[in-house]
Amino acid sequence: GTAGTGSADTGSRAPIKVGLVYSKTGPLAAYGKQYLEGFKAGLAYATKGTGAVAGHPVELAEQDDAGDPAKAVSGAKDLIGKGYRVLAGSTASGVALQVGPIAAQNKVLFISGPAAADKVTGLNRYTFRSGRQSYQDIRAAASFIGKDAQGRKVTVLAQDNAFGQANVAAVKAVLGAEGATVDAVLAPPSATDLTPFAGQAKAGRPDLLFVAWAGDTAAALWTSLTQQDVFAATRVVTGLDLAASYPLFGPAGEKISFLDHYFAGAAGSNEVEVAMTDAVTKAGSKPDIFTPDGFTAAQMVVHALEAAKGSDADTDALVKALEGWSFDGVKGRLTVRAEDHALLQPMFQVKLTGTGAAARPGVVNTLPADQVAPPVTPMAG
Amino acid sequence: MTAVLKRWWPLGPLVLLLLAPYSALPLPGLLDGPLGSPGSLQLLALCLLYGALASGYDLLLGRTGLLSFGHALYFATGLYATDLAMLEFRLPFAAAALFGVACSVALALLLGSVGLRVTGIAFSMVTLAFAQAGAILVQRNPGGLTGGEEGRSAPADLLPDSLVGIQHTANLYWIALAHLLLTLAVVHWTASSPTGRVWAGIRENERRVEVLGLRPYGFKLVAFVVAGGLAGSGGVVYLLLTGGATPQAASSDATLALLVMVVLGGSGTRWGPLLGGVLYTWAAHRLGDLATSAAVAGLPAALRVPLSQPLVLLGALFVAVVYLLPGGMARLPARLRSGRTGRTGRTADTAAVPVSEGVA
Amino acid sequence: MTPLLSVRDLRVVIDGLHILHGVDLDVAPTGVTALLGRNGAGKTTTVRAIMGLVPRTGSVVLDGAEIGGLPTHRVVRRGIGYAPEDRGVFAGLTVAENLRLAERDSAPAYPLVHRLFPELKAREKQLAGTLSGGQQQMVAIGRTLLNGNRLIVADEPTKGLAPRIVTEVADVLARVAETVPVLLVEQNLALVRRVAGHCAVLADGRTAHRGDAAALLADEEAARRLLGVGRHPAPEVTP
Amino acid sequence: MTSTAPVLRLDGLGWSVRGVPIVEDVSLSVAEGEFIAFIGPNGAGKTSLFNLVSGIHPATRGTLHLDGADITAEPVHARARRGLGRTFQTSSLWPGLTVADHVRLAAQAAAGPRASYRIWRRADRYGTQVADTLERTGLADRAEAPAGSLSHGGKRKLELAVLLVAEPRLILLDEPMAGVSAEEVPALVELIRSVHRDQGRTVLMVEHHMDVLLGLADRLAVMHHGTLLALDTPAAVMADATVQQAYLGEAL
Amino acid sequence: MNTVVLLACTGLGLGALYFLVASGLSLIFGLMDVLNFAHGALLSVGAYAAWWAAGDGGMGFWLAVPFGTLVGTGAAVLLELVLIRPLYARPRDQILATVGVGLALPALLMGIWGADARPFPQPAALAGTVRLLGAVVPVNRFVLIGAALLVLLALRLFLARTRYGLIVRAGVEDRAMVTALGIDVRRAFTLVFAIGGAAAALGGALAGLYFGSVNPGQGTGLLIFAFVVVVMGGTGSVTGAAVASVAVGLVQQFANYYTAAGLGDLSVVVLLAVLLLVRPRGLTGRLA
Ligand SMILES: Nc1ncnc2c1ncn2[C@@H]1O[C@H](COP(=O)(O)OP(=O)(O)OP(=O)(O)O)[C@@H](O)[C@H]1O
Ligand SMILES: Nc1ncnc2c1ncn2[C@@H]1O[C@H](COP(=O)(O)OP(=O)(O)OP(=O)(O)O)[C@@H](O)[C@H]1O
Ligand SMILES: [Mg+2]
Ligand SMILES: [Mg+2]
Repeated sequence: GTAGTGSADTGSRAPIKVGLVYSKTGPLAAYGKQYLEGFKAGLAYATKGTGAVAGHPVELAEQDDAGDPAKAVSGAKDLIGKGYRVLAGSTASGVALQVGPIAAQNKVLFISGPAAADKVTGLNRYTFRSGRQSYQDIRAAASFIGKDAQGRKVTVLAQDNAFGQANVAAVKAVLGAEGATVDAVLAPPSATDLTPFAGQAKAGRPDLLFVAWAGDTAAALWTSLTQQDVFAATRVVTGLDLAASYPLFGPAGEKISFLDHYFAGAAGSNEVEVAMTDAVTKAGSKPDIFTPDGFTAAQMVVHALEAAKGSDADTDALVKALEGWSFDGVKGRLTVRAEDHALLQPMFQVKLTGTGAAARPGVVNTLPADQVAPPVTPMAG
Repeated sequence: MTAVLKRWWPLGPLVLLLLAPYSALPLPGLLDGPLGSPGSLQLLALCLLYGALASGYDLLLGRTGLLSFGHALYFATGLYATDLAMLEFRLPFAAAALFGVACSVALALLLGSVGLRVTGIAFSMVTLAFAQAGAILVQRNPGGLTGGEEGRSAPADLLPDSLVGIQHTANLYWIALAHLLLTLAVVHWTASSPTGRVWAGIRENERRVEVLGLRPYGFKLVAFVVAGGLAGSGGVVYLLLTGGATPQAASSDATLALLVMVVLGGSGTRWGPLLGGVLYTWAAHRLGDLATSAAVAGLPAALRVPLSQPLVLLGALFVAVVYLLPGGMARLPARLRSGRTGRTGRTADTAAVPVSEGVA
Repeated sequence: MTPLLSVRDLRVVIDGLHILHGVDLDVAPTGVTALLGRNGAGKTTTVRAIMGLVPRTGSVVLDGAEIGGLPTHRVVRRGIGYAPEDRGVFAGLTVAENLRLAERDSAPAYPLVHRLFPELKAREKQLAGTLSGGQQQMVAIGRTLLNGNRLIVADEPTKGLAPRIVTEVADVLARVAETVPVLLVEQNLALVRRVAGHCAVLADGRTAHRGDAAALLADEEAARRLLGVGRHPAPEVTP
Repeated sequence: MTSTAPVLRLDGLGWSVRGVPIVEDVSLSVAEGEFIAFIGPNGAGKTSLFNLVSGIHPATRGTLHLDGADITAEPVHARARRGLGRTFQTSSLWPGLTVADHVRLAAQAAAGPRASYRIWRRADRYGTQVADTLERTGLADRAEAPAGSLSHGGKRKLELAVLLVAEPRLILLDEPMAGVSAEEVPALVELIRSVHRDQGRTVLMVEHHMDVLLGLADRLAVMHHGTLLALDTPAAVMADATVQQAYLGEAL
Repeated sequence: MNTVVLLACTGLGLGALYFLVASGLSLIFGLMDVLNFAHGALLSVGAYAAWWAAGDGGMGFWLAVPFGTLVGTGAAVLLELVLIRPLYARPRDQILATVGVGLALPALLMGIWGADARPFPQPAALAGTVRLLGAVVPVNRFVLIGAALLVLLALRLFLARTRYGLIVRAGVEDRAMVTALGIDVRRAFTLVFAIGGAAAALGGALAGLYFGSVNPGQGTGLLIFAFVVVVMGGTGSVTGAAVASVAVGLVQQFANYYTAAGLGDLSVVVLLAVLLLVRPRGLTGRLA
C-alpha cells in the first residue's frame, strides 16, 4: 500500500520516494509501530518540519512484511520495481538478512531497523543499520562484571536457537577474551517448563548469569528463576525489552540488572530525545525501545539525501555520505562506522523499581559508545 | 463448438499469463502497480508457484486420498538443499537445483516408505511428526547450516546473472510459470495413467484394491514420491523468488496453508488446487494492504480490529468457502449449472463404506 | 377401515434426479402390508422418505396426523420402528449397546427380543460389526421390537437369512402383525404370500398396483407384468 | 470334471478370535472346474471361511494350498494375483467411481501389477473387454453412473462385473443373490452358470436360496458352528435329517 | 537425585497440562470424528477470558478461572451451532471449517490485545514452591495435576453413566440411523462439543497459570502436542490420552534436560512415529 505522507507545499520539485518494509501486522507489530512513529518523528526533525530535502518532498511508502521474509522480499521488490532507491525497515532479523542482499543486487540503499543480528553489520555496501546489534548488548552485559573479569565465572542462559547461540558465542568472545570462564545453559526453544534449567543455571554457581531470552516463555522463565531462588545466588543480567514486557518479570524485576538499548527518557533528555518524545507524544503515542531506531533511520536517510542534493539517483553517493558520519541522535552521539556500517552508540545499565504494572525503569549508568562497540567485521559484498 | 470451447478454454488464461510481463495494464485493487511491473510480477510468480504446489499436494489429497500433514517438509528440503549446495559446496545453481530436487525425492522415498506402513489418521500424524522433526531441525541451526530462525540467503554470485536483480523479475516469472505448467502436466498425466486409476481406487476403498491383486503400498509410495519431488522443485523456484531460505517454509503452518489452498479451490478437481493456491497467495499478500489501509483505520473498533488482521480475513474467507461452496470454487460452475445449491444428498449417501463393514 | 398410514403423491428428488414421482400407499391398521417391486423401483426410497431420511414432498399421514414435514427422530417418536435395508447396525458398538440405543420405552421388551433371537443374548458383548450378516439382521429387527410401536417398517428383513430363520422371521412378523401393523418391503414372494394381507407394487418410482396380496400373487398375468415373475416365487432352474 | 490335482486344498484350517474358535478344522479339496455351494445357518462361519481363503484374515491353524503352492501366509493381493477372485456379502465398491471405471480398474489389475505401474502411459480403456463385461452383467446402460447411486441389485451386479472381468480361475461368491429381485435372479443364475460351465471356472458360493443352488452345485457343503458338517452331492445332503433340522426348517 | 525428582514432578505437571488440553480434543475427536483445529483457539479464548476477568474484570483468580471456562464453553457451543452443525453431512468440511476458525480467532485476539504476552495473575497461594526430596517444585504444578485428575474422572463418569457417549459414537458411524431410532442426535453433538470446549477453556485458563502469561499463539502452540497425545492414546479413549500425556510430559522433560541438544520435542515426535508404526491404533488400540 502506498500512503503518501509528504507535505505537498514544498514546490514543484520531484518527490523523493522512501520505502519502509516493516512489520505492520504479525507478531512484531508492536515493534513495527514504534519504528514507524520514530521514523515520522525523525523525518520531521531532520527536515526541520518541512518534510522535504533540498526542496524535494519525501514521500513514504509502507510495505507490511508480517514478520515473514518472503513477504518482505516481495514488498522490497515491489518498491524497487516502482523506482524506490531508498529502503528502510526490517523489524525482524530474518527479514533484514533477506532484504539486504536484494538491496545490494539492485544497488539501492537499505537501512535495517530493530533487527539485532550481528550478521547485518558488514552484510554488504548498501546495507546500514539504525539500531543496536547483539554484540553491543553483550558488551553492555559484560560491563556488569566490573573491571576485572579474570577468573570469574559467567553462565549464559539462553534458548538453543540462532539468537541464543549467537549470544553465547558473543559472550565467549567478549568475556572469554578477558579471562572469564564462560559456559552456557541452553534450553530447547520449545521447552515450556524451565524449572530444571533454572536449577541447572543456579547449580553452576556463576558470578554472573546472563539471560538472553526472547519469546513467549519469558514470564515462565522469570517465575522459575524466582522460585529456584537464583537471585540470591548470583547476579542476573538481561536485556530490557519494550515497556509492555516489564510486568512479565514479576517480583524478579527489581533484582535483575538490566542492559538496555533504550526506554522513554533513557538518554536524559538531550535535545534530540526531547524532539522525538514531543513528536511521538503529539501523535498520541509514547516512545519505547525501538522508537529511536526509526528516528535514527530517518536522520540517516535525510542526511544521505542532503549530501546528494536531494537526488536519490546515485546510490554510491548516498553510501559515501553515510559512511563515517557522526551525529547527535536520540541516545547521544552516534557514528556510522565506515568499515562495516556498524552503528556505534551508547548503551544503558538500568534498574526496574516497582513490580507488575507499576514497574518503572531508571538509568544506573550510561555506557559510552566505544565501550560497547562491536569488533570490525570485513565487508562481505 | 461448445465441445471445442470445453476442451481448449485453458489456452485463454495461458495466453493471458504469457502476455502479462509485456503489459502495463493497471489492475487497481487487484495489484499494486501495473501488470508488468516487477512488484506485480513477483506477486504473480508467487501465486503461480503456490498454485503449482497446491496442485502437487492434491496428488496426495484429492487423487490418492492421503491426508499428509507434512508436505512442507519436502518443499523445505528442496529449498534448503539447493541453497546449502550453493553456499557450502559452491555448486553452480543448476547443479544445486538438481541436488535439491533429488534430496526431496530421496527423503520422500525414505519417509514415505516408513510412514505408509500405517493408514488413515495414523498416517497423517506420522507425516506431521516427521515434518515437525524437520522444522525443529531447521530451527535448531545444526552446525550453523540452516541459519535457524534467520535463515540463509542465496549467494548472488552463484546464481545466473539473468536471475538476479529487479530488472530480471520477468525471468523469475517465466520460471514460475514453467514450473506450474510442468506440475500440471505431471499431475494430470499421472492421474490419468494406469497408476492414477489405481490411486482413485485407493482413495475410495483401499481394501477393495487389494482384493484385485494390487498392493496399495507401492502405489501410494509412488504418489508420495512424485508429490515430494514436485514440492522439492517448488522449493527451488521459491529460493529464486525470495532469494533465500527461511524456516517459515518448513513449519506445519505451511502444510496447513497448502491444505487450505486445495480445499478453497476444490480437492480432486483438475483446476481447483491451482485456483485455490493463486487466490490464497494473492489474498495473503493483498489482505495485508487492505488491513492496513486508511479506509480500515477510519472504521469503528468493532470493525477495524478484525479487518486489520489479515489472518482474520483469510480464516473467515476460508470458512465461508467451505460453508457455502462445498467441493471448492472449481465446482461452482457445475453447481450453478445444475441450478441447485444447498442439497448434498449424494455426498452423504455415497460416503465410503468402512472396510470393517466391507468384510463383515 | 381407515388406513393407519396413508401416503399421497410422495415425490423425492436427489441431486436433481427424480427418483419418486408420486407414490400413493396405504398401510392397513392391522396385519402386514407388503411393498413390492423390482430392483430400483423405489421401495427403499419410499420407506426412507416416510421416515424423513431423504428430502421429500407430498403428504404422509399417520393416524390422522400429518408427519410429512417432521424430522426423522420426531417421526420415530410418533411410534414407528424402522429396520433399514442395509441393516443399519453400528459396527463399532456391541450388540447390547445397539439395542440400548433403540430403547425409548421405560420397559423395553427385552424378553420378547431375546426369545426370538437367543443369539443376541449370547453375543451381547460382541461388536456388531463382527456379527455374521444374518445376526446383524437380527439386531436390526430386534431394535424395532423393543418399543411399543404403532407401526413397524421393515426393508427386506429376511435378506441373507438362512431358510430356517426366514421361516422364523415370517412367524415373528405374522405374530407381531397381530398387534402392530407392519409395512414390509420384501423380495421373497413366498413369504409375502404367507404373511401379507394388502400390498402395493411400485414401478419406476410410481405406484403401479394396490390391492390384496394373495390375489395379486395368484393372478399369474398381473404378477408377471408387475413383478416379472411367473407362478413360482423363486424361479425354478431348468437344468 | 477331470480329477487332476486339486485347485484348492484346505487342511485343518481354523481361525479363532481371542481364543474363541470361529472356523474349526476345515479340510476340503476342490477340483478344477468344480462348483461347491456352502450353506449353513447364519453365523456358521461361511463368510469367515471365505475370508480365510481370500486372505482377509490370516488363518490361525492349518494350511491352504492353491495349485499346489502353500499360500497360508500370503497377503490378499498375492492370492488375488494367483487367480483368486471374490465378491463380498455386503457390497464393497468404490462409491465415487463410475460403473465403467470399476470394470476398467479391475481389468487393469488383472493384467498384473506391472501394467498398473506405468505412470508415464495413458490409461487405456480396455475397450471390448470392459464393454463385454458390462453387457454380460446388464450394466451397460448405467456405465457412467457413480456406483454409489446404484440400487441394491445394481451393486450386486457390479460386484460380479468387477470379479468377472479379471477372469479369475477360482471364484468365491458370498451370497450374490441376496436382495436381488425375483425377476433378476434367473439372469444372474445364468451368468454364474456360464462362467462355471462354459468358461470352466472353479466356483465356491455361499447362498441361502436353495432352489438356485440345487441346479448349479456339484457338491454341497454344510457349515455349522464353524465346522464342515457335511460335504456331498446336493441330493444326498438334502436328504440328511440333521441338515434339514439345523438349516432348512420348513422351506419357504 | 533431586534433579530426577524435580524432572519427574515438572514432567508430570507438563503431562497434566497436555492432558487438560488434549482431553476435550480427544472427546470431540473420538466421539464426533472432528479433528478440531479450533481447539487451540478455544483454549486461547478461555485463557484470555480468565486473564481479562482477573485483571480488568476485577474478579480475582478463583472466580476468573470458572469465568474463563464458561466463556470458552459458550464459544464452543457457538462454534458447534453455527459451523459444525450445518456441516454434519460433510465430515471433512467440518475439520476444514475448524482450521479456518483456528486461523482467525488467535489473529482476532492479537488484533484486540496485541501480539505480546500479557502477565497472568498468580494467586499468592499458588506462587510458591514445595520441597520434595530435596527438589524445589512449584506449587502450581500440583494444581495442574489435581485439575487433570478431576477432569479425567468427570469425563469417565460422563461416558460411563450417560447414554450420550453411546449416542455420539453411533452418530459418527451413521447419523441418519441414530435419528431413525428416535434420537435427536444434534443435541447430543452440541453437548459433547460444549464439554470438549469447557475442557479446552479450563486448560487455557490453567495454562495461563503454568506459563505465567497469556499470548494469542499459546493455544495453537500447545495444540500440536495435544494432537500427539490424542493419537498416541488411541482416538476417543480419555484414559489413553491421560497415559499418553504423562508419557509425553515425562519423556519431553527428561530428554530436554539430559540430551546435549535438548531433544525433548524431537524425542516426542520419534516416540509418536515409532508407536504408530508398531501400534497404528494407539495405546488403547481402539478403532478410529
Ligand atoms: N442417493 C441416490 N442418488 C442417486 N440415485 C439414487 C439414490 N438413491 C437411490 N437412487 C436411485 O433410485 C432408484 C430407486 O432406488 P431404491 O433403492 O429405492 O430401489 P429399491 O426398490 O429399494 O431397489 P432394491 O430392490 O434394489 O433395493 C434406483 O434407480 C437408484 O439407483
Ligand atoms: N472379528 C470377529 N470377532 C468375533 N466374532 C466374529 C468375528 N468375525 C466373525 N465372528 C463371528 O463368527 C461367526 C461366523 O461369522 P460369519 O460371518 O462367517 O457367518 P456366516 O456363516 O457367513 O453367516 P451369514 O449367513 O449370516 O452371513 C459369527 O457368529 C460371527 O459373529
Ligand atoms: Mg431397496
Ligand atoms: Mg456370511
